[in-house]
Formats: sequence, structure tokens, C-alpha cells
Amino acid sequence: MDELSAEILAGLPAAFIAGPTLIADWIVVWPLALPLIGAAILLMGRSRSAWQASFALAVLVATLLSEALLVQRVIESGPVVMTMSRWLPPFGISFAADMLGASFALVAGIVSIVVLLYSQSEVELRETRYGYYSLLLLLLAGVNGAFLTGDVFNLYVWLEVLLISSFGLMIMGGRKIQLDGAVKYGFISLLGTTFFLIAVGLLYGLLGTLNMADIVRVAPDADPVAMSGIAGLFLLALGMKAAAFPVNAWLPASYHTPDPTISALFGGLLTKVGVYAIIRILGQLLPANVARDWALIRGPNFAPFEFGVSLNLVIALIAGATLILAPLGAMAETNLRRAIGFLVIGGIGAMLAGVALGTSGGIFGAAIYALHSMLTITGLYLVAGLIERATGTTDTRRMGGLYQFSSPLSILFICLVFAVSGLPPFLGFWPKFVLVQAGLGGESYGLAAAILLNAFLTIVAGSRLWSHIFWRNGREGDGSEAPNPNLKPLQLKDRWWGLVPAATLTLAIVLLGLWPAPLFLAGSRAAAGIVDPTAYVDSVSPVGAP
Amino acid sequence: MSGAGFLDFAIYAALALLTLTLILATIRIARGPSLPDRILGLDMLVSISIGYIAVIAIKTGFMLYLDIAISLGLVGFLATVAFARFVLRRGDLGSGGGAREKGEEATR
Amino acid sequence: MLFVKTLIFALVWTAITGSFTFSNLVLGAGIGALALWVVRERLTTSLFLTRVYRALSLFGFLLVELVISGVRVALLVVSPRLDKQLNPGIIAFPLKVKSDVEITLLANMITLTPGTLSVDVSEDRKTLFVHAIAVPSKQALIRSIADGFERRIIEAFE
Amino acid sequence: MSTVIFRTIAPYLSALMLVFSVFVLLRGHNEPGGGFIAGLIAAASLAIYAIAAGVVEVRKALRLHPLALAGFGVFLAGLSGILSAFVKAPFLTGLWVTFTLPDGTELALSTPLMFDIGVYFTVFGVLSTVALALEEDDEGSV
Amino acid sequence: MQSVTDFSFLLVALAPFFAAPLAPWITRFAGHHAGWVLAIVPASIFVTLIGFIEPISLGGRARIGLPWIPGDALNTNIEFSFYLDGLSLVFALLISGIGTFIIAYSGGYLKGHPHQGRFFAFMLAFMGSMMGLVLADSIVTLFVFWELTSITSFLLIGFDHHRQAARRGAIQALIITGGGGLALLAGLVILAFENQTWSVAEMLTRAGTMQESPHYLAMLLLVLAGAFTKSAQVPFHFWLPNAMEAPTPVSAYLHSATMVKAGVYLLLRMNPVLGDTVQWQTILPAFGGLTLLTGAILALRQTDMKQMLAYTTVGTLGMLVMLIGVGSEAAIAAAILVLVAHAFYKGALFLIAGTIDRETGTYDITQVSGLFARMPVSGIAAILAAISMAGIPVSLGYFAKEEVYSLLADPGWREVPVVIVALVGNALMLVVGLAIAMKVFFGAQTQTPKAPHEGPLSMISGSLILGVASFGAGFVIHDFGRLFVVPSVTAVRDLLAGNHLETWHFAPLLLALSVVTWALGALAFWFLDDIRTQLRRLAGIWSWGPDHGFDQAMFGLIRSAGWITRMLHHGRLEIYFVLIFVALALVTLGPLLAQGLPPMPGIPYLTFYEWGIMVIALMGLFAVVVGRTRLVAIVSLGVQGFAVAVIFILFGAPDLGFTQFMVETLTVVILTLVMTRLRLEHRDTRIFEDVVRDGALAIIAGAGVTVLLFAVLRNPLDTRLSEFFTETSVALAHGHNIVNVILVDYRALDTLGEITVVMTAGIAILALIRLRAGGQRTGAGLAKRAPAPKKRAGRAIRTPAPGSAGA
Amino acid sequence: MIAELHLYLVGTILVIGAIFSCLAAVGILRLPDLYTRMHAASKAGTLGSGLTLIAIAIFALDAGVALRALAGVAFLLLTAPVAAHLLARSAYIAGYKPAAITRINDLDPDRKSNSD
Amino acid sequence: MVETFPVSMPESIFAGLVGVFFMVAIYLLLSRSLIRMLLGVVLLGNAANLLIFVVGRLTRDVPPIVPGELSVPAEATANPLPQALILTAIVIGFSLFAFLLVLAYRAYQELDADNTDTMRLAEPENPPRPPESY
Ligand code: NA
Ligand code: NA
Repeated sequence: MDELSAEILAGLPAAFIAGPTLIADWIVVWPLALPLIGAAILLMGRSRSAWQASFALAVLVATLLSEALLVQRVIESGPVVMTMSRWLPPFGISFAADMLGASFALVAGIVSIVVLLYSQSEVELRETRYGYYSLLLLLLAGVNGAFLTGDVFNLYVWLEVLLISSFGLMIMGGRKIQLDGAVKYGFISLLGTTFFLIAVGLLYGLLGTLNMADIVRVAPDADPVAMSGIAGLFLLALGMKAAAFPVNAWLPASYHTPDPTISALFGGLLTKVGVYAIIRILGQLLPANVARDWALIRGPNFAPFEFGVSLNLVIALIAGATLILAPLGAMAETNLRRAIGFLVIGGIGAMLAGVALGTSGGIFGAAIYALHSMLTITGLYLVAGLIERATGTTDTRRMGGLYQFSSPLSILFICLVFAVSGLPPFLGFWPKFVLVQAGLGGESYGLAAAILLNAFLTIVAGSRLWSHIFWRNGREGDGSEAPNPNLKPLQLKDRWWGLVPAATLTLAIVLLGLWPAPLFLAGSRAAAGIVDPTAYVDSVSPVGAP
Repeated sequence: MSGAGFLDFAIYAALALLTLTLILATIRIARGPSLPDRILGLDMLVSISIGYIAVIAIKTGFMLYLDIAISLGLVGFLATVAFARFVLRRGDLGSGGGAREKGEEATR
Repeated sequence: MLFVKTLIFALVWTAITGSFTFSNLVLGAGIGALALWVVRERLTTSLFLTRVYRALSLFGFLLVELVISGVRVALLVVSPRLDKQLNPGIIAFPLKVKSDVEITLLANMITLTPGTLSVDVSEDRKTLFVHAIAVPSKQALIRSIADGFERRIIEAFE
Repeated sequence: MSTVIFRTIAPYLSALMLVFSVFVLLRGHNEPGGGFIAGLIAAASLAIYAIAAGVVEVRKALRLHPLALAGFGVFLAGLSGILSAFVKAPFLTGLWVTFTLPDGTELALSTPLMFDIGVYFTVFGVLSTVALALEEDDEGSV
Repeated sequence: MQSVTDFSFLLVALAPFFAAPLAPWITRFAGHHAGWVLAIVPASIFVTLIGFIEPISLGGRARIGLPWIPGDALNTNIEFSFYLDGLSLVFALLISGIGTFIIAYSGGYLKGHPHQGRFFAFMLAFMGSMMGLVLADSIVTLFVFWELTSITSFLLIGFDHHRQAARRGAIQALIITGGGGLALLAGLVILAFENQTWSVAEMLTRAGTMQESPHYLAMLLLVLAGAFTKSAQVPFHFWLPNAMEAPTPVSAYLHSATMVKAGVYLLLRMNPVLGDTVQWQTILPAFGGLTLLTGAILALRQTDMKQMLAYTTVGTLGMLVMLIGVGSEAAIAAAILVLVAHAFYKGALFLIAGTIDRETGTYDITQVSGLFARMPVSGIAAILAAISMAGIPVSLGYFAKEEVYSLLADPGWREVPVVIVALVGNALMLVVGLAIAMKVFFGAQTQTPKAPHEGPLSMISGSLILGVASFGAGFVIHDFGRLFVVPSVTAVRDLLAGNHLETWHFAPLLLALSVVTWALGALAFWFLDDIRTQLRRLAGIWSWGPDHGFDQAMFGLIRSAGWITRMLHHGRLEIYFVLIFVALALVTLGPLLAQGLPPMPGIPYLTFYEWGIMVIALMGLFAVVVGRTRLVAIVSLGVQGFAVAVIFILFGAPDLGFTQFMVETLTVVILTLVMTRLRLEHRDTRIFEDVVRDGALAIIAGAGVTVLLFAVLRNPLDTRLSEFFTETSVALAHGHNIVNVILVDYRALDTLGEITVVMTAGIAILALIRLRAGGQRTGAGLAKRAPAPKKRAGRAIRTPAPGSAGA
Repeated sequence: MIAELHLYLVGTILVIGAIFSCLAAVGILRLPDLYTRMHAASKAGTLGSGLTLIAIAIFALDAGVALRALAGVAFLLLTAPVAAHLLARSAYIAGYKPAAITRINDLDPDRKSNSD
Repeated sequence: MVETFPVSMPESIFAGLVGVFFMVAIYLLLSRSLIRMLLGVVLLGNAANLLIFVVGRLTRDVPPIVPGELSVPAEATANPLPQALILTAIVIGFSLFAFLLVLAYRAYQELDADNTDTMRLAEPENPPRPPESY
């Protein structure tokens, strides 16, 4: 540093983070940097396909390891922060891993590894020239970036990374139906992220900052009118990302179109990022603005009344509608993976219900619901892929007879269906339990009832799927008990690469259902950090904070 | 009038003229009638923009705008090439151009 | 020959960067060499303006012609009875120049000069089709091009 | 576009544009420009070359697949960020090394420059990939 | 409270779960003898539990809690905890004891069935769930096991999965009991809130406080919804007869002895916490009585043995609920006796019915008679069980019935009607008992689908022992009362109950009531065929019942689900867009309209060339909209792009203008490159109505964003970030172009993400262009390597179909 | 005085350049067909832009900027005629007929069938 | 409550222009024709970029570039941060646009349709009714 800059430096408040950055603090960067650089290396060697799968696996394992260490650090010593380029926040971009982000990242890492192993049973995806492995790593990089960043514009960037990599994955295979699905997914998603960009831009215009911890500090005093609109815009943008009613059409239109492996990856990761961002932005950064009157409904002159509508109420209505309508879709669908898509959406309703409650219990429930959903939905899609291979169809009416045919598939499917329905002792019960508790405790009886009704309808839908695909001997229509002639045994590769990862994941889900303590630990800490962001803000410590 | 004053006047005059020019080119783009006419208009728009940027450079005293002008010329060329190729390949003149039948003939 | 081209590129580089230091020249030479390497397949082996003074005179002539042509067109478009002034036509100009570079140069110059615009070159590279805005006489037009640009190009490239 | 005129002029124009793109890249830190625009100009030059000479020739000229170049770009940018780990600074911290050349010029090498070069390669690689693939997808080019 | 320190009952509760996964393997090696092997599990549980009888009868209780869910989660530690007292012990003994016979029985009953191992696994899992349920202390633990019984019974009822009726029964049971379970969950959560504890044991220490709670009624109704559905009370009774589609051991175990009693258990458990109120004492007896009569009458209508037994089970469950509703010490004692007696005789009868079916091939009592000679052991067991069912002295059933009638000792507004209903119900159920024992085993032998002979040891031992126990328990009724009834009543009523049960006693009133019962029953048995005919005729007239209603509700739900889903997910992208933009208009305009629009701005000062650029931008936009062909629109797109670039340049953003020029040009270029390959119809196909709709929506939504922008703009901008960058750019970041320094230094991470997007787009686009799948694969995962069609799809573009080529 | 003259020179060139550009635009509006319009665009347009770049070269009083501006002019001279040629050729082959007043047409219409 | 003031700066008229951009973009996105929708995407991107530009407040003429010899700009410059954000957004938007464009191209090749109403593979026009059975 030359003399001139030293002189300037003296006139500035403080420009640099003074002390050296410990190598240990890099733990918050690796979950992003490893898959990102790994993807770049894969691309550089794209013509040599032999080592790509192993290399991708190695990168994923390293990423998972770093995520696990990160979670451990967060448990031990609270949020882990690194502000890039050494510029003090809010001037530089911070990466700030609190329990919410770190635990989400960890589960995302698990999902990616399972999917990578599973995809080894899918010849088409292994053709590395088209970049499947790179895209997988990039998706994870985008997801982790979104989970860990402490800057709203940077969040936008990572949302786009995961969006574009999901585009790439969605069209892997190039089937017509994929193109159709991708058109809908693509255009609607693009709208969603553009709305997000607009909201971020307006937020900058209003608050003059992009750093999340800094926003926590200044948002409550901002112009409430402008803030209402911005919060609403965030809700719309992220609601689209999370597939909340009524802007969720892209999900059932597209998730069933790519290879099941990809469906699994999407089902596990994509919408959860939207939920994460909703929790982060509406639950942590702008809760005061969300809870404030968002709009006033005034009665006509002859019946003067005023009814304040908070954004919480809007979210609650959205959550309720999503909770109830989604399982109806799952009931009505005859395409297996499309039906699962509706189950994904139902879960989103539950998570939004938690956000609508806004209490620590609600956020807690939403967080562990998301963690559960990431695992369970991934498992469900993976098993659905195996079912499609064994039955040779995607249509539940043409399936049937699998119960006798394959015990492993039966066990996996029923465990996952019960998990997604929220029947104890399966994993899905716990978040619903927490949410019902939070709803009743917060006297939001409607939300609690909607969650229970959702569970009920999901049981109906799930048991029908089970009955039609597994119990029934044959296919709908042609004498439903006549044996299904189209069943073919899973090939060796399906069993080793398909069944084993799916079974391992399911086993983990079952065990976590039986012993949910880790989930509760993560969820409660995450919720505490969201509801009271003091620790988060302190660890980032933006310039200007008291 | 001082040199600086004259230059100021010249800059505003040039801006006025170039703005008018931009509008005229835009009118050609909007009016067509054929696709090549519109492409010509767009090509024109590019070269006017180069002049416009140059005037801004002088107005603000930032010579850095010059590079924008040069780059625009280069990439604008690519645009015209692409359009020309479209016209050639597709034999598509849009509407007008007095060669509807021929346009269809040229369709392969 | 390649050295000359690289040198020219290095000079262009120092020109656009506006810094005439030795290291910048070396950098420019390096970048120029790289750029030429990329397009190496397509670089014609013909002479590249060996006779620089003729080339410069050609360039000067072009600039003068360009100004004249610009003024003519400008006057043309503001004339109130435009259609009276117009007498357009497409004529075939028999080429004497042979090489691609020469043909290209000629065609471009024709476009930049008064009243003419190169439309196409025939497949056998013997004919250049020129659109003229006012064709009083076909032969006169052909002669003016042949005596003007074409002659100068041939001189510059002999 | 097999006209003599275009085919003749295109290589020179492309080469000039490539030179220009490097210029735009290197001065980006102090004046408008930078990796993105430079990469874009470079890709445009390649596109002109491809339209004139055909994709096969461009691929031959490039040797590497342009997408690998893009990978290299992101790799370079990421690496420039990780270098700061060696000086106990956070990710993507700008590091500067200044050399004095024999003729007295100061040559500043820095990770931001490395980063911008990464941007350049990425943009160049990807846009070239897209242009060439689209061009190739089309049989019987004009 | 005396504490029993032996925690082996924890293992007792969980042992079946450990055995369940092993069952298929054991069955693979041991065949149907696996029944005997696996029966060791419940048998040892039973034996272990016997050791608890004495200490518990002396007032002991045991509790064990394992840490399960960490304490800071809900500020309430949820434990995986169990609690053993008189009540849970009785249930646990029943479950393990009868379970032993059932498992052994299943070995014979399902001999040779390909999925016998699976069956054992389900049965053991169910057994574990049931054990867990009755032994649970934490209500979370209780609820987990509660739902586990629903899940395992779902799998068991659907065991004969190839029959639609079985699947229907299973789904019906799951939906009804699972749905009730959800209500129960809500009730339990409120209960936990109100009690500030998850532990039932702790709640019991605060008995009597909940009844004052403002949420009492909600809790009560929700808990009752859970218990009534599980215990098949009217109007949820219909799932139980349908559950008879299960293999008979399942019916015997789940649907008489155990699962359906879970609701009864819950009501008994909750009696101290929620009972003793007018609501409790009204609702329970009312529903219970109705259920008793309904079950008894419907049982008469049947000729299928399993159906008859099922409906009498419904009736008995009604009786139990009725008694619990009364809630007095005597009523609870009666309930315990009825419960145990019913488990014995009904278990025996179910097993016998299963044996008969297996040996004769039918369940229909009109098809079989005179079996005694062929199946003497089963006949004896049936007679013993029927005696108990009929309440003939000195069987266990007799004491149960007397205990019910003894409610009249303290006649009140509840007791009298309860006894009358119980009497009628008992009489009608007597008929069923007689019908099965007499009609089937005596009379002339008839031709049956299979030639009958006695079942194997595994199948007859259970029924015989249960039959003997039904009858024989009466001889040790005093000890029975001391060891089981009194501790249970003590647990439920929280008082030390007395034991007045004696084998030989004389109570004239009770005897008289018993006689009336027998007389009524005998009369009905005499006219059974006529009664059945009349009942069936009645059923023919009024065919609608809740069972039919279930189908209607189910398929109505499915149909409306289909309709709603088709409405919402129609596949028309533009309608999806309409929704999104309506939402955009709402979120932007909603708060602003409600809270007051920002004041409209005055006309600001702009230079003439700024106005000019604005005009050009608007012209460009206009041309894009009205451009008739797509390429014209694309060319016009360039105009607005250039205008935007010029705006950037005019307002001090050369980098932006630079990039915008480049990108906009390139956008137009690649649009053109692609358009070169497409041959599209030129016109905008929108009809006028759509133009109006789209235009209006566009204007409103666009206006929304604008107004929001105004609302932001009227606030001053905090520029500390930009000031910092401006001050430090040269000095500390060594760059003069602040924007570029932001991009590669201050916010380099954004740029890293940005180039990642670029790179990823490259990968995706290349894959999109190169990866083609022939086009015939519309289903995923199918026909992966199908040959490509001769004509490449791409060629179709250049050889357009006639009519699609429009110039 | 020299400085004043310098500014006058710059201003004048600027205005002349702008006038050329403007007239080129008038030309493309007034002239009857594509080919005649291209005369206006390629000549007057190039001249106009070129002059403004030259104005910069003079104004900057900096060798680097001046050379860059001249390089820009060179680029213009290189690209403008080629672009005009390509567009005219494509339009012709695509069937864009010259305006009715065009007297001579040496381009044989049959040529276009084998032109690409 | 913060002090607010009415807008009568150049920003306000450009805010109006942003609105028009949004309107046209939305109108095009609703057109059902993939190519027009893509034009809408481009316009939407421009609208968002302009919005960020305007919301960062407008300063005439002075770019955020420190003249060579100085270490801080001599006069107030345009706000550099929104410019950097927009640059990132432009690049990202362009990448997404390029993908969607090629997607539309491939969709047209494979599905023979530019009209989204006729693209009904993923969600068929008459979806099968859910079976009424167990
Ligand atoms: Na830059
Ligand atoms: Na950038």
C-alpha cells in the first residue's frame, strides 16, 4: 500500500477487515467454490469422459464434507461469516452461514450425492459431452450460494445460476415432452427471477444497501408504503420460485418431463431455495414490514369498516390454498411423477404456513419441513423412476402388480408415501407436528386445520397411488386383477445404481423419522436465528450498526 | 463567439441533427416496407449512434466513449451480415419490396 | 511476410492503446500474432500492400472521392424534384483485376464513391455488378471506374 | 455467404477485432471495457469469421472446443479468488504485484486482472459455442 | 405412588419391532412353522408382563423416558417415554397373550401363502405398535404408535391386495382412522399446551383441571374424533365390517381384541383428564348406545360369520364407550370386564370362523351346519366362547354383563337408559353367539365347498385356550378382579377401588335382568331367519348408508379434484401468465391504492436530446408491438435497445451503454440467426378480445410497477455504498473505472456468479442443440435407444408444409 | 488563438458530420428503392460518422486518442461497403426488384438459382 | 415514518418510460407466440435494468470514472453501484434469453409449433380422468 492510499485510508471510517482471515473461515466458501470450480474443470476436460463421474463424485464428497464441517462450526460457535475481498460489510459481499443456511446446504449436498449415484443407472445422462455432471455441480453451487450468501443481490445471482443449470438439466435427453415442459418452466421462472431482480433493485433504491444484516438494521424505519409493495413483490417472485398457489403452474407442467433423476434433483432442491429465500427475506429481513398493514380494505359508505390486511395474512391465505389444492392435484393425476409434483407443492403450502405464522415455532416448522421435503421428495422421485422402469409406463393406470413383483420397491415407496403424508413415525410427521403446534399455539386455527386437512388429503392421494401401482394386480380397465403383462425385472444396473442409493436415502429418512433430534436441533436453532437476528447481524457486523 | 462557445453551439446543433437523424432512421425501420429496407435503417441507426457517441465524448470531455463507438461499428457490422444472410437464406422480404412473387420463388 | 503483418498489428495495437512504449509494442506484436494465428487458414498469400506509397495515394484518392460522393448524395436527397434526378441502373463491369484482395478493394471503393454501389461479383470473378444512381451512359460509367480505381489498384499491386 | 468480397475481408476484420478485444479487456479496470465486453467482441469476430469461412474452418483454427475455454475462464476466475487464501485474506481479495520492465514501464499483475481474463474467456467461449453450434446445426450453409 | 423399578417393559414394547424385519427371513427357512417360532416373541412378552401383575396390583406404577427430542426445541422436552399402570397392563397382557395365539394360528392359516413372511412382519409390527400405544406415556409417543397401528392395519387389511374389496377396506380404514388421528393430534397438542406437559402420567396427577379450560370442548371433540373413528363408533362404524376383508387372524387380532380397542383405551386414559363433565357423560353414552344398537341390529342381518362377528364387535365397542361415558367406578369396572371378556370370546370365535372357512371353504352360516362331529375341538371352543358371549354363569361374560347391570345400584339419569340399551344389545348379540355355535356345529351336516376336518394344532390351540379362558376365568373371578379390574379402575378413577367380584354370589335384580336378556335373545334366535329377512327388506328399501356414502364422498372428491386440477393446470402458458401478471398488479398496486398513491410528479426538466431519445425509445417499442412480422419486430427491438443504451450514456454510464449496445446487437443477431431457420406464420394471432384483455392487463401491471417506483423515488437515496466505492476505488483497489472495480473487486462474487451463469447457459444451449431424441419418446425412461426416424425433424422447417409458408 | 481555432475546427467538423448523417437519413426516407437508399446510407452515413470521429481525433490533442479515432474511421471504411454489398446482394437474390425507373439491369434474373 | 417528497426530477419521466417498457413487455409475453414472447423477455430485462438505473438516481454526463491523475473524482459522478448491478443483470439476462431462444427454436423443430397454445405434450389438452376405483 503506497503513501497516497495510506493518506486516503486515514480519512475513511474503515475500509478493510483488519485481521487475517483464518483458513478455517473458508469453510463457508467451499460449499460454493468446490462445486463451481469442479464444474469448470469438468468442462475443461469435457472430451474425456472416463473420469468425469468419479471426479464429480469426489467434488460432491468434498462439498458434503465441508458442509458438514460448516454445520458443526455453526452449532459450536454460531453464524460463520466471511466478507469477500476483505471489504467491510456492507461494502463487500458477505457469506454468512447461520443454522438455516448451513443445514439446508448440508441436506442439499446429501441429495446431490444420492442423485449422482442414482444417475449412474441412466445411460443417457452419463454421456458427458452434454455436461450432465457439470450441470449437477453447478446446480449445487447455485443452491449453496443461495443458502449461504448474506447479500440480496448476490442471492439473485445464485438464484440465476441454479435456474440456468436447472434449464440445462431439464432438457437433458431432448425429448419432445421435455421441450414443452422446459418452455413453460423456462418462461415462468424467468419472470420470477426478473421480479426478484426488480424487488432487489427497488429495495436498494429505498434502503441504499444490499447486505442482509444491514437491511435488518434499516428496514423497519423505511417508508412503509414503498416497503409494502417491495415486500409484496418479493412474495410474488419467491412464491413463483417456491411454487406457491396460484403461480405454481410451472411445476406440474415440467417436473415430470425430464429423466426421473432430474425430477428428483429438482424436487429436492429447487422449490426449497424459494422457501429458503422467503424465510430469509420475508421472515428475517422484512418481518416488521410483512407484519404491518399491507393493504386496507375499506367498506362502502353505508357500512363503514376498515380491515387491515398484513402480508402475513396474504401468505396465510396462499398457504391455505396451496395446502388444500395441491393434494387434490396429486389425487387427480394419472402421471406418477406429475402427481408427485403436486405433493411437492403441498409441502410448499406447509412451509408457507410456517412463514405466515411468523413465530419461531412457525419458522421452525417451515425449516424442518423443508429439510424433510428435500430428502423425501428426492427419494420419492427416485423410486418413481424405478417404478417407471419396471412397469414401462408413466401412467399410474397402466401400472399395477408391483407389490408382488418387487418387495424392495414396495417397501421404499410405502415408506416414502407415508413420510410425505406426514404419518408418524415417518419423517414428514415431525414438521407437521411442529407446525400444527405452532398454529394452535399462535391461535391460527385456520392454518393448523389446513395443515391437518392437507395431511388427510395427502393420505387419500398416497394410498390411492399405492393401491393402483402396487396392490392392484393389473392395469385399470382391462380387468384390473388380470396380471400386468408389462412388468420387467429391474436390470442389474438399476438394482445396484438405482435401488441402492434410493434405499440408502429411504433408510436415512426412516431413521431420521425415528430419531428426529438432529432435525429438531437444526430447525430450532435456525428459527431462533431468523426470529431474533441479533446473532446474525452481530456476526456480520456491518459498518454503521450500533 | 468564443471557441468554447462555438463548440458548445456546434455540439448542441450536432446533437439536434443527430437526434433528428435517429428519428428519421427509426421511421424507415418502422415504415419498411420490405425487410431489407428496415435492415438498412438499422444499419443506419448504428452508424448514427457512432456519431452520436462521438459528440457525447466531445461534450463531456471523456474520450473513453470513443471505444464504444468503434466497438459498435464492429459489432453492428455483424448484425448487418446476419440480417443479410437471413434475407438471402429465406428469400423473405417481409412485406412490400415489389417482389412478393419472387420472394416466394426464392423460398427453398 | 508474416513478420510484416505482425508488425503492422503491433503498430495498430500501440495506436489504439495510445502508448508507444517498447513493452506495449511487444505486447501488441504478441496479440497480433495470436490473432493472425487464429485466422491463419484464411489469410491470402497474395501481397499485402507491398507498395505502401501507392497504397497511400490510393487511400487519399478514396478519401477525396468519398467526400465528393457524400456531397453529391447529400445534394441529391435534398433536391425538390428527386425523381427527375434519378436514373438508376445495374450494370455489369468487366473486371481486369484478378486476385480476391484486389476485387474486394475495388468493390469497396466503388461503393464508397459517387453514385455507385457494388452489388455482386459473378461466380467466375470476371464481372462486377454495380448499381448506379444515375446512369447517363453505361460505357461512360464503366470507363470511369476502369480508369479510376481499377487502374490505381493495379498499379498499387503490381 | 460465399461472396469473394466478404470472404476476403472477413479474416482481416476478425483478426483486427480480436486485437481490439484484448485491448478492451486490458483497459477495463481504468476505463469502460473489461472481460465481458471484450469477450463479446472476440466472439463477434469469430462469428464473422464463421459466417465467411464456415464452421469447420473455425473449429480447426480454435483447436480447443470453445466450451472448454469457457470452463477455463470460470476456473481462472475462481482460482484468482482462491489465491487470496495464501495471504490469509478472504475469497476474491484483490492482490497486486508490480514489476518494472527494462524500459521503465510498470507492469501491474493482479488477481482482478486474472479474474477479468477469466470473464473474457468465459464469455468468448460460450458465445462462440452457441454461434458455432447454431451455425453447424444448419446444414447446407449459404 | 409406588414406583416399580423394573424397566424391562420398555424392551417388551419394542421387541416386536425388532422381530418384524426378521420375520420374512425366518419364514423363508422355517416355512409355516415360523408361526411357532415367532409366537415366542409375544409369549415372552406376556411372560415378562406377568411379573408386573403383582406389583401393579399393589398400586405400583412404572415409568421410563428416553431422551428423544431435545429440550430447547419446544421449551418442552419430548421423551420417548412409557408408563405402566393397571390399565396399560391389562391391555398389554391382552395384546401379547392373544397375539401369541394369533401368530401361531397364522402359521397354519396362511400355510403355503407366498407372502406369509410379509404377513408375519406386518403382524409383529402391528403388535409392537399396539404395545407402544397402550404403554406410552408421552402423548407424542402415544400418537406415534396410534398412527402406526393405522398404518400396519392398512397393510394387513389389504393383505389380499388383488381383491378390490380388500383394497377398499384398507383404504377406508386408513382414511377413517388416519383422519380421526389427525383430529386427535390437534386435540392432544392443545391438551399438552394446557397441561404444560407432554407426559400423560403428569397429566394424571393434575386430573380435574382441564375441565375448566376454555378450550375444553375443542379438546374433547378432537380427542373423541380420534377415539370414535378408531373404535368404530357410529357414524364411523362402517369401516370395521369392511376390514373383514383381511385374513381372519387379522380380524381376530386387530378388529376384535386390539386395534379397535385403542379408542377405548384412549377414552379410559383420558377419563381423569377430560371426563366427569356433562359433555363427556352425554356425548359418550349417546354415541356408544347408538353404536351398540346399530351394531347389534346390523349383525342380525348377516349370514357371513365374519360379518356377524364384526358387527357385534361394533356393538360391544358401543357398549364400552357408553360405559366409559358413564364413568362411575362401577361403570369402569364393567367396562374392563366387558373388554376382557369380549377379547377372549370374540378372539376365539374369529379364530374358529377362520378355521371353518379354511376347512369348509365358506363363512356363510346358512351353508354349514353339523360340523361338531368333524371338528370337535373347535366345536367345544365355540360353545365355551358362546357361553361367555351369552353371559351364562359363571363365564367371564356373565360377570361382565352383571357388572353392567349393576349400574342400576345407583340409578341416575344416565344409568337407567344405559342399562336398558345394554340389555337390548346384549340380547341381540346373544343371538349371534348362538347362531355361530349352534347353527354351525349342530344340526344336519351339509355339503360344503371343501370336505371339513379339524384344523391343525396351530389353529385350534388358540381358540380352545381362549374359549376355556372365557369360561374358566369366571371360576377365579375374585383374583381376576383383584389383579386386573381393581388396578385398572384405580388407574382410571384415581382412587383405590374395592373388589366385590365373587364367583358364587347371588344378586336377584341382576339375575333377573340376565334372565330377561336370555329370554329376549332366545326369542330373537327363534325368529332369526324372519328378522333377517325383514331387516334385509328394510335395507333394500333404504339402501343408502355411510358405507355407500364413503364411496360417494371418495369418488366425488376424486372427480372434483380432477375438475379443479384441470381448471388450474390446463397447460395454456398464456393463462398462467395472465395469473402471474394479475398477481403482479395486485402486489404492486394493492398496498399503494390502499395506503394512498404517491403524488404524481410534475414535468421535469429534460434536454431536447433526452426527449428525443425518449421519443425514439417509444417509437421502437411501438414498432415492436405493431410489427406485423416477427422479423420486423426484431429489427424494431434493436431501436429500443439502442435508445436504452444512449440513455445510459447520457446519464454517465458508459460501461452500461457499451454493454447494452453490444448485447442488444448480439440479441438481434442471434434472434436473426435462429429466425433464419424458422418458418413461421407471420401474423399476431390474437383475437380482439385477447388484445383488449392483454392490453388492459399490461397497462395495469406496468402502471403498478411504475407507481411502486415512484413510491421508492420520493424517498432520499442513501448513497454510502457508492460513496465508499468512489473514495476507495483508486487508492485501495487500484482502478479508475469504479464500475469495473466493483465488478472485479468489491462485488467480484456477483461477477463470478454471472460468468457461471454464462458458462452454464453455454452448456445448456449446446446440449439443447445437440441432444435430440428422435421425437417419438413422450414417456420418460422408455425406449431409450429407439432408432431415429428417417426424416430429421429439423428438415421440416426448411420444407414447409403447404399453407404454412407465408411470405 | 490556436486553441480557439482548434475548437472552431472541431465544432465545424462536428456539425458537418451531423449534417451528412442527417442528409443520409433524409435520403433513405426519400429515395425510391432499397438500392438507391443504400447509396445514401453507405456514403453519407459513413462520411457523417467518420467526420465526427475525426472531430474527436482533432479535439483530443492526444496521439493515442487520435490514432484510435482514425482506426475507427478505418474500420468504418472497411465494413460499410461490405455490409452494403451483402445487403444489396441478398436483397437482390431474394427477389427485391429495383424501382420501376431503373433502366438498365445487367443482372440476369436466372443467376439467382445457383447463387448460393 | 420517513420524510418523503414528491418526485419531479428527471427520474420521474424515466420512471414513466420504465412503465411503458413493462407494459409492452407484458403485452408481448401474453402473445402466445414464442418469438414474440422472447421479444417480451428482452424488453422485460431492459425494463428491469432501466428501473434499477432510475432507482439509483440519475446524474447527467459524469461517469463514475476517476480521471487518470486523481485519486477521487473531481465532481459528483453518476452512482456506480446500480451500474455494476445492471451490468451483471444484463449479462445474466442475456444468457437466459439465449437459452430460451434456442429452446424456442428446438421446440419449434420438435413440436412444430410457435404458438404455446398448441404445445400440449406435458399437459395434454384432455387429460385422463382420475380412475374411480380402489
Ligand atoms: Na467494465
Ligand atoms: Na459484469
